[in-house]
Amino acid sequence: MPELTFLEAIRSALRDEMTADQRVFVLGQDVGVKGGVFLVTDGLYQQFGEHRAIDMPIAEAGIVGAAIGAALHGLRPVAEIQFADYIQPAVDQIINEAAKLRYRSAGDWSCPIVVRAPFGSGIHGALYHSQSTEALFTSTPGLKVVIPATPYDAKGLLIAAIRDPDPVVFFEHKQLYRTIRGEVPDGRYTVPLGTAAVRRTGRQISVFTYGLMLHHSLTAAEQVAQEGIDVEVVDLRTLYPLDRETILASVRKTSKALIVHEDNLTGGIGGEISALIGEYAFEYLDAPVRRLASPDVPATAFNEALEAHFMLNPTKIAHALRELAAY
Amino acid sequence: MPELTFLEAIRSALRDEMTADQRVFVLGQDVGVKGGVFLVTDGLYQQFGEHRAIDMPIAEAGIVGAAIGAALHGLRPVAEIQFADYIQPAVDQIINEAAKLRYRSAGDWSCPIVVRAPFGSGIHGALYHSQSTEALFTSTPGLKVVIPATPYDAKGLLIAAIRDPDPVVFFEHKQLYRTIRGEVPDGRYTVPLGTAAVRRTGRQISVFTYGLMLHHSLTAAEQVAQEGIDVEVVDLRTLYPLDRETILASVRKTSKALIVHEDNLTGGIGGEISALIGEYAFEYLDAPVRRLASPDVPATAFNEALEAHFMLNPTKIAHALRELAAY
Amino acid sequence: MSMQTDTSLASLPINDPALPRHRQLGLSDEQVLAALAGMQRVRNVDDRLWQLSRQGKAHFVITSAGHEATQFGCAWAIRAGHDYSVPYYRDMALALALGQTPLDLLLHGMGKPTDPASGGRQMFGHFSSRALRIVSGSSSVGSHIVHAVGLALAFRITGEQDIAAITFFGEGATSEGAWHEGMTIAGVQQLPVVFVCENNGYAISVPAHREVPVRDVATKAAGYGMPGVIVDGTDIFAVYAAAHTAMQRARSGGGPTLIECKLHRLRPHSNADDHSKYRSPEELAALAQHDPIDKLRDYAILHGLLDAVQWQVLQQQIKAEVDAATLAADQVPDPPLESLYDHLYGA
Amino acid sequence: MSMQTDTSLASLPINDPALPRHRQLGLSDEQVLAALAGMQRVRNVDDRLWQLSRQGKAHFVITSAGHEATQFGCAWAIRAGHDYSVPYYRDMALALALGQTPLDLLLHGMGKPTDPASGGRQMFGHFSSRALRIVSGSSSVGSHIVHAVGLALAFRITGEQDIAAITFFGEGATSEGAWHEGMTIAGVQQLPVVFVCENNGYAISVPAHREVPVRDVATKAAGYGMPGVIVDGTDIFAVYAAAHTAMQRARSGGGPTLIECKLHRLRPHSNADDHSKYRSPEELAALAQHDPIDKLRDYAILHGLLDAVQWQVLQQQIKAEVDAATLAADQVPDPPLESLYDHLYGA
Ligand SMILES: Cc1ncc(C[n+]2csc(CCOP(=O)(O)OP(=O)(O)O)c2C)c(N)n1
Ligand SMILES: Cc1ncc(C[n+]2csc(CCOP(=O)(O)OP(=O)(O)O)c2C)c(N)n1
Ligand SMILES: [Mg+2]
Ligand SMILES: [Mg+2]
Repeated sequence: MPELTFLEAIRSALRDEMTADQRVFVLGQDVGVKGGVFLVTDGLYQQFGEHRAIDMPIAEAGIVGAAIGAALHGLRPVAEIQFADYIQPAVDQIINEAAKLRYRSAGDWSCPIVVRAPFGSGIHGALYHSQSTEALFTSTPGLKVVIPATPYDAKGLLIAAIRDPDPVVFFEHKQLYRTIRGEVPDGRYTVPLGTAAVRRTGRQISVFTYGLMLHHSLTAAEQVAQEGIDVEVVDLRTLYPLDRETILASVRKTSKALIVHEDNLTGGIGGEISALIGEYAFEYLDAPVRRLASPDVPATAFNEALEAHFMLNPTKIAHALRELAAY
Repeated sequence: MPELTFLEAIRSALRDEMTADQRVFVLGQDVGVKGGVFLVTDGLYQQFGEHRAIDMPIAEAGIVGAAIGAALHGLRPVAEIQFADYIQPAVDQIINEAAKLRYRSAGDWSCPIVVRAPFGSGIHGALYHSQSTEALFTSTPGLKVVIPATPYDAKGLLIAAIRDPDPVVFFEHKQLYRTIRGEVPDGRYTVPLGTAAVRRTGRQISVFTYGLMLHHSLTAAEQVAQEGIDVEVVDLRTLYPLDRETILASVRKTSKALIVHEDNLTGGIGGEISALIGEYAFEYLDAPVRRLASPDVPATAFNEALEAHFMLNPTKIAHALRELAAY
Repeated sequence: MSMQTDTSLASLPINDPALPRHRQLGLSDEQVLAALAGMQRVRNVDDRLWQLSRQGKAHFVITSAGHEATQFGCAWAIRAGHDYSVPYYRDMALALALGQTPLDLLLHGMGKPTDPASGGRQMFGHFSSRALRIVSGSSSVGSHIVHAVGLALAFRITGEQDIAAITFFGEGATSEGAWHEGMTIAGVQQLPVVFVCENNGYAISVPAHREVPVRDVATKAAGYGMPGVIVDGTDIFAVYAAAHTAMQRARSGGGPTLIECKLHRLRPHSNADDHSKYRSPEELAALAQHDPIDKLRDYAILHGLLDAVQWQVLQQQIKAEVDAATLAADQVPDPPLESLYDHLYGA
Repeated sequence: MSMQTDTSLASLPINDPALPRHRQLGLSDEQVLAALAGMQRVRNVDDRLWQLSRQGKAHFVITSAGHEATQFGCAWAIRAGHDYSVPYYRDMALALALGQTPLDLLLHGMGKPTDPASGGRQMFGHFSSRALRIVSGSSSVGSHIVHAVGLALAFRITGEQDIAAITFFGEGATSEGAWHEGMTIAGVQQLPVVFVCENNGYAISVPAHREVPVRDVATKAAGYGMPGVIVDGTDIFAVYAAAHTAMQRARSGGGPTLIECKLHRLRPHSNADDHSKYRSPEELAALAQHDPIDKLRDYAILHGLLDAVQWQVLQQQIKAEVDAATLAADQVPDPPLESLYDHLYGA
């Protein structure tokens, strides 16, 4: 199996689906000739032409809205928002339109679109090229929110998202694009939406995380393993709807939980997961459910020292694991 | 003290502040000549003229953005979004602009605006005139989110919001507008932002709630009191930042917690509150923290039977209280 | 790219000034009579909804009174079930003209589970039918325009010819950012889509001069690289001519058009509105002169398509029809409560 | 409401065709020389930032090369500290022209705590100074225009006279919904605000014909009830004339203006961009002809404001200045880590 970067895996999902299914196309700013500012869509314009790799004006509501319209006619649009920080102008189209189309028409219409957006910090993007904006979407029935962490998943989940009959917001951590490599099959395959994956089994503490933080959590788990702390690490993969069964099964086994996300602490998905555990695994808990997240400030600063201070890393996670183990 | 409806209390806050402070003005769709679709701003146009009660085009980003601009020059704009369902096009201006202005300029600029919006169901408003959209804003550092439940608070909190040096999103439950009356002082007074209020003291269960649900919770508490269940009811009033001290003090006393909100269950503020309790009052808990909320469907349906089925009411809350008491 | 205040009828079949206007446009007597009956039918449903709202049986009414000629005129230019229509809440007459029935509309207005638009989920005014290619909308003003643009983009991608999307909105909607983005994309890509502005001079209470920075909405077209056309929206033939030309232009690869139909909202914005608060008594009194049904009826009588007695009979027939539909709709039971959870996600 | 391709200079002081252009416009020799030096200074900072980015000391560079004449020409029309300027990331030259120093810009580019724009929080390109009334912006394209409109609304409310807001953006930004909403509000209320489009023909890689549905952005003004003016954005005098006229018009209650400055982005969009992927070698080679600094230098030499030797000396002085500023900026230590939490809320 070829080794691909996270970014190449996403590109390969797009290329494979576009090759196999004429209904699939990409649209967004700079996704055509340039191949995207991160080069995720590089080559698609050359291969599929300007009608299926469409350079769009700077109009996020227009891009997502046009995707919705095309989906109504049976196409399978994959819209790119250049940075997750710029998805806000499209929030209305995603939440009020795409997510409600099936429900509001009692099933007569549907809206199979994918909205891709790179998110997260660590590339000196400062306040407006670093945000984690998933919390905007994790309270919207009708929507799915997917965040892959490995190249294999990135391809399989994106193909599943494209084939899904409903709208999917698909966030890609931009620091993973080129730093993470992994085996990725050549052909088309799917990883089911709505299911978490246990990336490391352990008996003492469950970590629930996603995106870049999965990798930091795995590193931290290895660190504390040497100290005899046995950590299970769960990659959530889909944030809405959450895979309650996997979450609850893990914590019922370990009886301690740490939730790790790069999004701000307050109002992030961590609260929902903690609430689920508190409600449905209460009797199993040996310690408070802990959350480790970015501080409640707008996003990471441009200054490198502040950026490093803002960001989570394996050391901080290991520290939280030790504290929880000692509880 | 005069008795005012919830709506009159809000109007009185606006009129009193506009009279006392030349910097205060209102802007929004239909807020001028017509006085707002709910008549909240009725009379302000006549009293203060077209420059301080400004009818605006249907342009939510423009309305909030113009408020931001005016605030930069030192004014105190109060923008009305006609329904909370239509605040989405302004999400970018509220979250990415207003909430970050002070932080991104290291304190050089600030953005003292208020964005008012009626929310909630119960007036046959169906999918797009009934939504609770507060969860869009309760993960944004730099912002404050306020939801009053009584006429006294509506006036005092709105005046506090207007005088607050930072942006405040102020949601008003539209079913309260004319159904709730209460004593409201004539003059100007404030109710501090960021503090919850214990509306009913009790020893067995803490209910955390806000808006219309406060009233339903109080009714439910009276119902179960007759059965010997002693419930404390906390009106959160500010959802961001939360009043952690009051929440934790209450649950440390009662050792059981029920969170009640009209917003969808998943991703609503209830998760954050449950997480806080689970993290900081773990040792005190005698039962799982329960959440009672609207089902995870887009919003209430138009059909009356479905609308009633969707909505929370005192009976449903009383039922949840009994279950929790029995735990 | 120029603004036309007079519509070229070049693509319309017959052009003999001696003929009555409808014949010049290639419309038969039957079509005119059917439109007149349809307009009267929808007005009856409109009346009925206001009645039902007073009885507590329909909780929301949003009128199309005054807009009927525009909506029926456009409907003539649309092949329902083939072209896509993306309407707004004001388009009850359009829904009926495209094939929905008074029963459909009343089921919708009364929130019944058999409401074809939404199964009783949406407030009245959210017309939808996949079979008729009438696209489901939200209540958010201006957010649907770009769906029509996306449909047109889809035709471009699939290479389908001879098909177009058409979307409708008030002049108030043209202030929304999403409207601008839709117009921009349509203009850049010269997509097969027609934009119809039903300019009734008000956005609820706000008069056009406080919400539209130009006298004519059609002027805005110039910024989007498409023609802007102004028509009298109470004149069904003028509207048809403009819509037909624009749809043909779109279908044949000629690009988008913005049509502004100037007309009057004869009733308050909705049953929650009191328009006497912001329209003067004189203005309100003058509204009756702008009733498009009167206009078409007079035309039909003038050209001998029907006489005054036939008109009386037709009105009564329609009333009876709407009575029957009301009764039928009223009898439909509420949905099972668990249906609240249906259709959230597909399979 | 008409589109002017030639700007009326009626409000400018002197109008004698025998004089050199700057004198006709009432500009002194010193002013021209100061602008030339300023443009050269900012180009030096630009060069320096690209260098620093290769050294890993400045993580983001967004050039103003090619835009200097537009930004300096507008700055002449702005009373910094009185009128409000609402810039975008391309406006480094404007920031300097309004009073920021090379050190300010370098502190900003190196993310230092003494960066006056953001205390090291924002990426380079987010110029801000309350003292100079340069408004802090986000990176979100098009979202700041409406803040200028809101400032203008504030002047209307307070009744302040003789003050205006001016905002800057690329042609790409004119597709954004928020831009449209700002333009609409300004047009409806005829507010004292000037909109300057720096049309460099690209939105990152997307050429104007794929993102702007009309040839000239100025055409869009017609839909907003304001004049649209086209100027050569590499000609500082043409820009000044248009900006001065528009600002005076705004300040005296005449309403808003849209000015389109046509110019060229001489470098890639940012240090993360490779423009050879979407601009042909010929196009890239031709860019040198559109350097506004060369243009103003030639003008200055032609009119005897300085000679070639003086130009050499000036360039060296400026380089030394920027060297010194770089050194000074580089020595500023990082902020205390707890400062991450400062300025979240006011007192
Ligand atoms: C995004 C949004 N903002 C505000 C509203 C409230 N609203 C409903 S209808 C309306 C006026 C629309 O006016 P116009 O577009 O002219 O259409 P008309 O009703 O006159 O046909 C407004 C402001 C809404 N539904 N959606
Ligand atoms: C809302 C938003 N969408 C997308 C981007 C990404 N982006 C940054 S600059 C840019 C191009 C802007 O082009 P233009 O407005 O013409 O300005 P120029 O850079 O050419 O001066 C884009 C798409 C952004 N910053 N904000
Ligand atoms: Mg209207
Ligand atoms: Mg550009």
